[in-house]
Amino acid sequence: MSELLGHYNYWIVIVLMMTGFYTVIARPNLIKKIIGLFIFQTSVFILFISMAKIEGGTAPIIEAGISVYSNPLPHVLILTAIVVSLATTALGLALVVRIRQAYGTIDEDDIQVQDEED
Amino acid sequence: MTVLACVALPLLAPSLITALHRWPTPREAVTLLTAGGLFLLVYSLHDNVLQGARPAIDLAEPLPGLTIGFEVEPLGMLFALLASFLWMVTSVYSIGYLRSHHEWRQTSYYSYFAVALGSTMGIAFAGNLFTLFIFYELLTLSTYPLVTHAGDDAARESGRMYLGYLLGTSVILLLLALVWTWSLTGTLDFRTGGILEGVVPPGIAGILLVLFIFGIGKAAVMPFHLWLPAAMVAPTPVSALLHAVAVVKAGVFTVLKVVIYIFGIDFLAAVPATQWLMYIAAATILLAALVALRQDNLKLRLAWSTISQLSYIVLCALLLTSSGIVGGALHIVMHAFAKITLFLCAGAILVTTHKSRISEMRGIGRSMPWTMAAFTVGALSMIGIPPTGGFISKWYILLGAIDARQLIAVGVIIVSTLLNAAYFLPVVYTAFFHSPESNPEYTHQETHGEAPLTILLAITVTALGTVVLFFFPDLPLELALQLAGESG
Amino acid sequence: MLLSNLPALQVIIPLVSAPLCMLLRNPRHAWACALFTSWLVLGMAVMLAQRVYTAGTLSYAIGAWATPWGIEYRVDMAGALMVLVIAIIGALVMPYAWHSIQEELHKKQTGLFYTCYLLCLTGLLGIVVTGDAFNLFVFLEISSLSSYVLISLGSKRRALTAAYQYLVMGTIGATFILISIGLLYMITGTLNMADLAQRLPDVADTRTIRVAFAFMTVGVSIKLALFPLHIWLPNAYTFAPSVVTAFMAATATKVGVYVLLRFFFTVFGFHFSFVAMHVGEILMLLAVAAILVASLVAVFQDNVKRMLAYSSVAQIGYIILGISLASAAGVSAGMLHLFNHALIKCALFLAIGSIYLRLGSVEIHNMHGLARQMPWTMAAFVAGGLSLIGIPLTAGFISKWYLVSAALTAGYWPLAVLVLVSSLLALIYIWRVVEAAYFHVPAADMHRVREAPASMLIPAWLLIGANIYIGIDAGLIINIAQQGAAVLVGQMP
Amino acid sequence: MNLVLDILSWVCLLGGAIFLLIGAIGVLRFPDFYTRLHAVSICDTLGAGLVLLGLMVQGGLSLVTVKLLLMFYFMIFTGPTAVHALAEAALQGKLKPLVNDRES
Amino acid sequence: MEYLIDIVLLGLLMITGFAIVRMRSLLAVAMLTSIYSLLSASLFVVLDAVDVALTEAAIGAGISTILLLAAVALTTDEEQAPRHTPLLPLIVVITTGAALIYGTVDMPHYGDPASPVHRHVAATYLHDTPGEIGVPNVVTSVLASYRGYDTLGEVTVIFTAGAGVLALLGYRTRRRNSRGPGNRKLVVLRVIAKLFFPLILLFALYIQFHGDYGPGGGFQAGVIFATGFILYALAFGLGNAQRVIPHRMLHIMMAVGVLIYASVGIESMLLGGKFLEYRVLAEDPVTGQHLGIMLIELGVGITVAAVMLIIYYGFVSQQRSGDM
Repeated sequence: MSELLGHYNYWIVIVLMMTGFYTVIARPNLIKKIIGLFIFQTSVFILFISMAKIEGGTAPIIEAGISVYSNPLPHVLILTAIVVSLATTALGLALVVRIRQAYGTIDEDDIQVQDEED
Repeated sequence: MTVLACVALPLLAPSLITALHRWPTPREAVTLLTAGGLFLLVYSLHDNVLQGARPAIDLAEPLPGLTIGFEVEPLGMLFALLASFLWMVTSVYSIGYLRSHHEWRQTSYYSYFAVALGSTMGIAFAGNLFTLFIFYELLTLSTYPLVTHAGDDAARESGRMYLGYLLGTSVILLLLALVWTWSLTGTLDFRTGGILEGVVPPGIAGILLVLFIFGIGKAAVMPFHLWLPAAMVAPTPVSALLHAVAVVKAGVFTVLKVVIYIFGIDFLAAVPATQWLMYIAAATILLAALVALRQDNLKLRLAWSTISQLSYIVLCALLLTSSGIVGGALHIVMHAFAKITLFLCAGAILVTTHKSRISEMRGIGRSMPWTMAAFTVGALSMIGIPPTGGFISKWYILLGAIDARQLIAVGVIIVSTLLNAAYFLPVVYTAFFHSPESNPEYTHQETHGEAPLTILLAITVTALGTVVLFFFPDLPLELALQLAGESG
Repeated sequence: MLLSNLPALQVIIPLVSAPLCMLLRNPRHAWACALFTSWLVLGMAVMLAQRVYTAGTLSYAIGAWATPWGIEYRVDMAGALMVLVIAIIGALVMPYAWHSIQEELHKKQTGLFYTCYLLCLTGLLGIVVTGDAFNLFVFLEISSLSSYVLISLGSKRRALTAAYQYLVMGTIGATFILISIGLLYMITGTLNMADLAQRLPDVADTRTIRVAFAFMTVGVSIKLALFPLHIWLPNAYTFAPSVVTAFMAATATKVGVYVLLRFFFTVFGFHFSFVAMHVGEILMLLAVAAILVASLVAVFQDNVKRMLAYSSVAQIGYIILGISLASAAGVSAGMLHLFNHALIKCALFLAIGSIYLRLGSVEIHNMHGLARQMPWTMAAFVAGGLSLIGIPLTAGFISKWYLVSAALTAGYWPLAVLVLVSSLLALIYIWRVVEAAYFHVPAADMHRVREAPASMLIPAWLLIGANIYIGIDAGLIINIAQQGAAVLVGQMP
Repeated sequence: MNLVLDILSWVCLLGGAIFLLIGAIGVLRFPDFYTRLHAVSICDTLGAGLVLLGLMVQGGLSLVTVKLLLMFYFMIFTGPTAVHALAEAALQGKLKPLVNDRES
Repeated sequence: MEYLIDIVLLGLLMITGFAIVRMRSLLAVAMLTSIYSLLSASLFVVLDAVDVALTEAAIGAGISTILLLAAVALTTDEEQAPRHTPLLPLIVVITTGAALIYGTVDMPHYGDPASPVHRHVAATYLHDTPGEIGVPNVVTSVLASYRGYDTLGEVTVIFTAGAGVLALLGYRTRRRNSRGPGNRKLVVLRVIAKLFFPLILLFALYIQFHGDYGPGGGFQAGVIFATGFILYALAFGLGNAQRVIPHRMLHIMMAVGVLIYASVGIESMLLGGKFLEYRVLAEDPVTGQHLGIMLIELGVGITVAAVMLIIYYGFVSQQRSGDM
């Protein structure tokens, strides 16, 4: 039981991650893949943040009279990671737009067909 | 220092040759001069070597403990003398051959030829197995363009075969053997008495020996012999020098070196695998000779006979007796002279009459007496009939076989001698005693004289050499005996 | 000021010059900027290597915050070697870049190209010198993102799809690494590698750490294109601009290998990685598969760039094989081959790049008789090819020699045979090109092409020269590799 | 006093919640785009507005209340604009409003 | 209570996630994605990660959604059905998930104060920040000072993304002076936009400089700043927006931001400190820290804002030339 209470959070997060991961590797549509990556990464962020959580703590902003703060380090890491994921998304989408202009489709299978032609 | 010069000279010559590619005559002059100079250099060495000196020089150390260096010892001396002498002859010959054939890419031909000779020198003087391996590969690579000289599909095809067999065996088996030996003993130097004794159990030594013998694909021990007939697409002088002298002899030379200086014959005596390898060599002798019988193309017949003759030398090495060693060393020389004579004759016939099949050569001896005379001398020497050098080496080989109590070997040698006779004498017979009229596609207007002068010159020299070596075998004999003495 | 801050400057200088390079409008200026920077980086790399060689491992606390609270830069012999590789390659491809980039890229893109190149350089260097797990992730992303861009700049439209594929796979890999870092942090509460190494043994037998290990391995393996995860590599190398291919083939994957080494040996420790997790056996299997399959596939390629890309996968197999032997000899052999292969592949790709510049194609059947028209380029290709095959007197021979002897001393003689056999496969695919270029008569309709400009020949030939020099006298580099291996492996049996 | 405030705020909060629910149901049930827009607009004016009001009462006179007020104004402006823009777009997209076609 | 909200939010996240996998209309998926990151932002608030929440809301729910919508608009809305059965992906995903679950078993419990995460490094940050940095918001202090180098890397990443998008889309911008679609019809929108544009910029500045005391900082500020201009561009057309901030100026800003950041570090080197050692920037270490943090946050803000706008311009300036 304590296992469950202790870890349900992580388990749900893992399920979320895998949803994203599945979207990336199973869907032929290029934009859908990017979205999958986005979901995947965001869920990883949730994993980090939930490990920073502490019982009865508050946001890590020092105030008089508060002694328990949640861990600021993962927050910092995730701030960085969010920006990284945005950068990736932007690049990916830019590529998709160019691919669309070059191939006229954004479906992996169609692109493969065209590639085999030339 | 002279040693280094011996290797460097032919390796540097190509730069000059390519520089002169516009002016054929100076270009060929350069080749001849290099050849001559090289021979003089090598010859200047032989005295001290006979005195027992071992001039040595170290160049570089690619890996800690592994040096690239040269050291002259009797066998190498012998080999170097042989190769450099025959190079002169063949370059004289090549000039005539290429000119009368109007071959293309003559410049690159001469350049690669020189490089090949340089690497042969490197092999001959190699101070350790590592250096030997390097030049061995260099030889393979530098002869590849010569083999594919014709540049047509057939040439490319056999070029692939050539490269595949030689590089394949050397990279997979020989290199493995090298690294293994190195990791076992920590050295690859040539030491009298070998480096493996006491370090390696006979079982491993057996595996190593197998790796070495088959890894040295240039020795053309079956089943790694097919590259040799394939390489016959090359221009005749190439076949002559490279496949009667440089390449194949480099192979058997390496075998001798490995047996004597890496394993040491006393140690090998304790290795069971030696026996079996000897039998394989014997089998090669017979089988190749049998195949040679059935060849109608003269060059191919010569090629197969080469395979069989090479295995003589491998056999000698594996007899593990001093007279066997002597025989092997001598046979390198004798067979070289004889075989190059034969090849040159074949080439001469091809150039003048454009005939390559024996069945077409009826009565050719009448129109080309000199050539065919020389051919006969070569053939006799191959069979081992006095007064030719072949007799001496055969003699020692038999002696070795008997010392080793290897009756099978004795038998094989005798039978193969008969086979030699069987596949050479008919050629002579056809050439002299058949009348050209009995030639099926004989036509009267084909009238041709002797081969060009330069070619004849070369042929005569080698033929004479074969005979001279019977009467004055001192120099090679002394070197060989010294070698045998060292190997104990 | 300079010496004491060397480790930081090594990364900062390209980082700063990237935006400067972007501000320069004129492509020539941008090129000059990138060129200058890369040579500056090389100079510093040499100094750094010198100092490490003499003074031993350097540690630099950024912001002067004591570890593990701040980010630490830590350069040991292995790291110095990697930095050297990256710097050398970076410095050599830049002079080459000018012509081929002018040819292959849209004029407006060139400035950005050099910016991205500098960023990629920054990222790679940062990965190597950092001693902090998360910082590693950040710089990994810098290098990855910039290399996606660099690849996508290729002239064919397939460059876009190749870059996209790489982006997706690379991001998955990075996310895996991120997850692993998170798990590690969750158990140990620290991100500093040295600190991690110190704290891990106590918690080594928790499942979480095992999972972290697995995720790290997979994530990095994607980056270094280990066999089943190499799918992105051939397309990326084939369709990227020539310069990029040469640069990345020589550096990016190698850095991946380096990260793997770092985590296996430094962070998780030899015992955990190889004894508890049996990663050695797994890697060995994958490496063998990589060597065989990739070499075989390479034999059947007609596009030379693609052929070389597959051969890269095989060569990475060699490196991993050396590591998987889990012996000092093996690791040093791996690192040796890492260095040599960087030189070889870069030279080969540079040669191919010059051919592409003149010929506009890298298909074998278009290269008939090319040797007569571009003798120097083809000669460089042949020399590099021989080195790749492992012919004596070339760098490739040295590393192969060490690999084989390491395998033999470890008692895996079949591996030794495998290595030699696969080098025969290398012979086959290299020789197909050589035959076409030297021993085929050029096609009748083939237009004559000029020899490549000197600015492109010299870098290639410098690399070839380095190859041959190492082939003749490898003492120094072997020494460095062994020291590096010793640092990594530490007190390994 | 405090109790009164609490009750007041809770009333507001619940009211807001109810309006939001209604709005949501409306979005689901209404037949066509424009009618749905109509339902939506209820959500962010009344619904959100009431919720904010309730929170303000909770917050009392403090910086929080000021921020909440700002939010309230923000919503007041943005909500209708957004809906307007949507309707515009729909019209430009030639989306015909669904008229009562019982007779026709 | 907290746990309840936590669970509810996670549940909603799961529902959204599955919906995203199932749905075919990419526009809807884009909106769902935005909802997803909005939900996770609120989850972050529940988990006391206010800065992250703000960033996620601004970047994840804001910019990313705009980009997604733009991309969908430029390509196509409907996704074809996958042709082959996703067996292999399923296996991969399930194994990965299983591995992770297996890993969780030994994890310290959720929110457990005794877990090493809270004890080892982080404790020191919380304890020393007031003395060493003098900034109440520990996240800012760690972000900008203790691990300031990561942040530099982060800015570089953003810079890379900007350069990449420029290289991919930027070089084909067509000077289009269209005053946006249907001038007359946009009156309302424009009035409101005019009204809010300054407010948004003001808010951005507030976030920028309030970062030391509350949630906020360069990234969030930069993004919000950019959104202000994006709103402007939406209402008044790209041409006008580009007249307000021309492309070239964005390039300069995006480079300058990084340079500011790096030069702070180099300055501290020149003053005899280590790279990014702010305390040497002023006599009093704490003041030095303040100064350094403020400067680098400025750099971050400038770069992020510029890059966001560059990316937006890049996307919007494309014509839907896909269907030839």
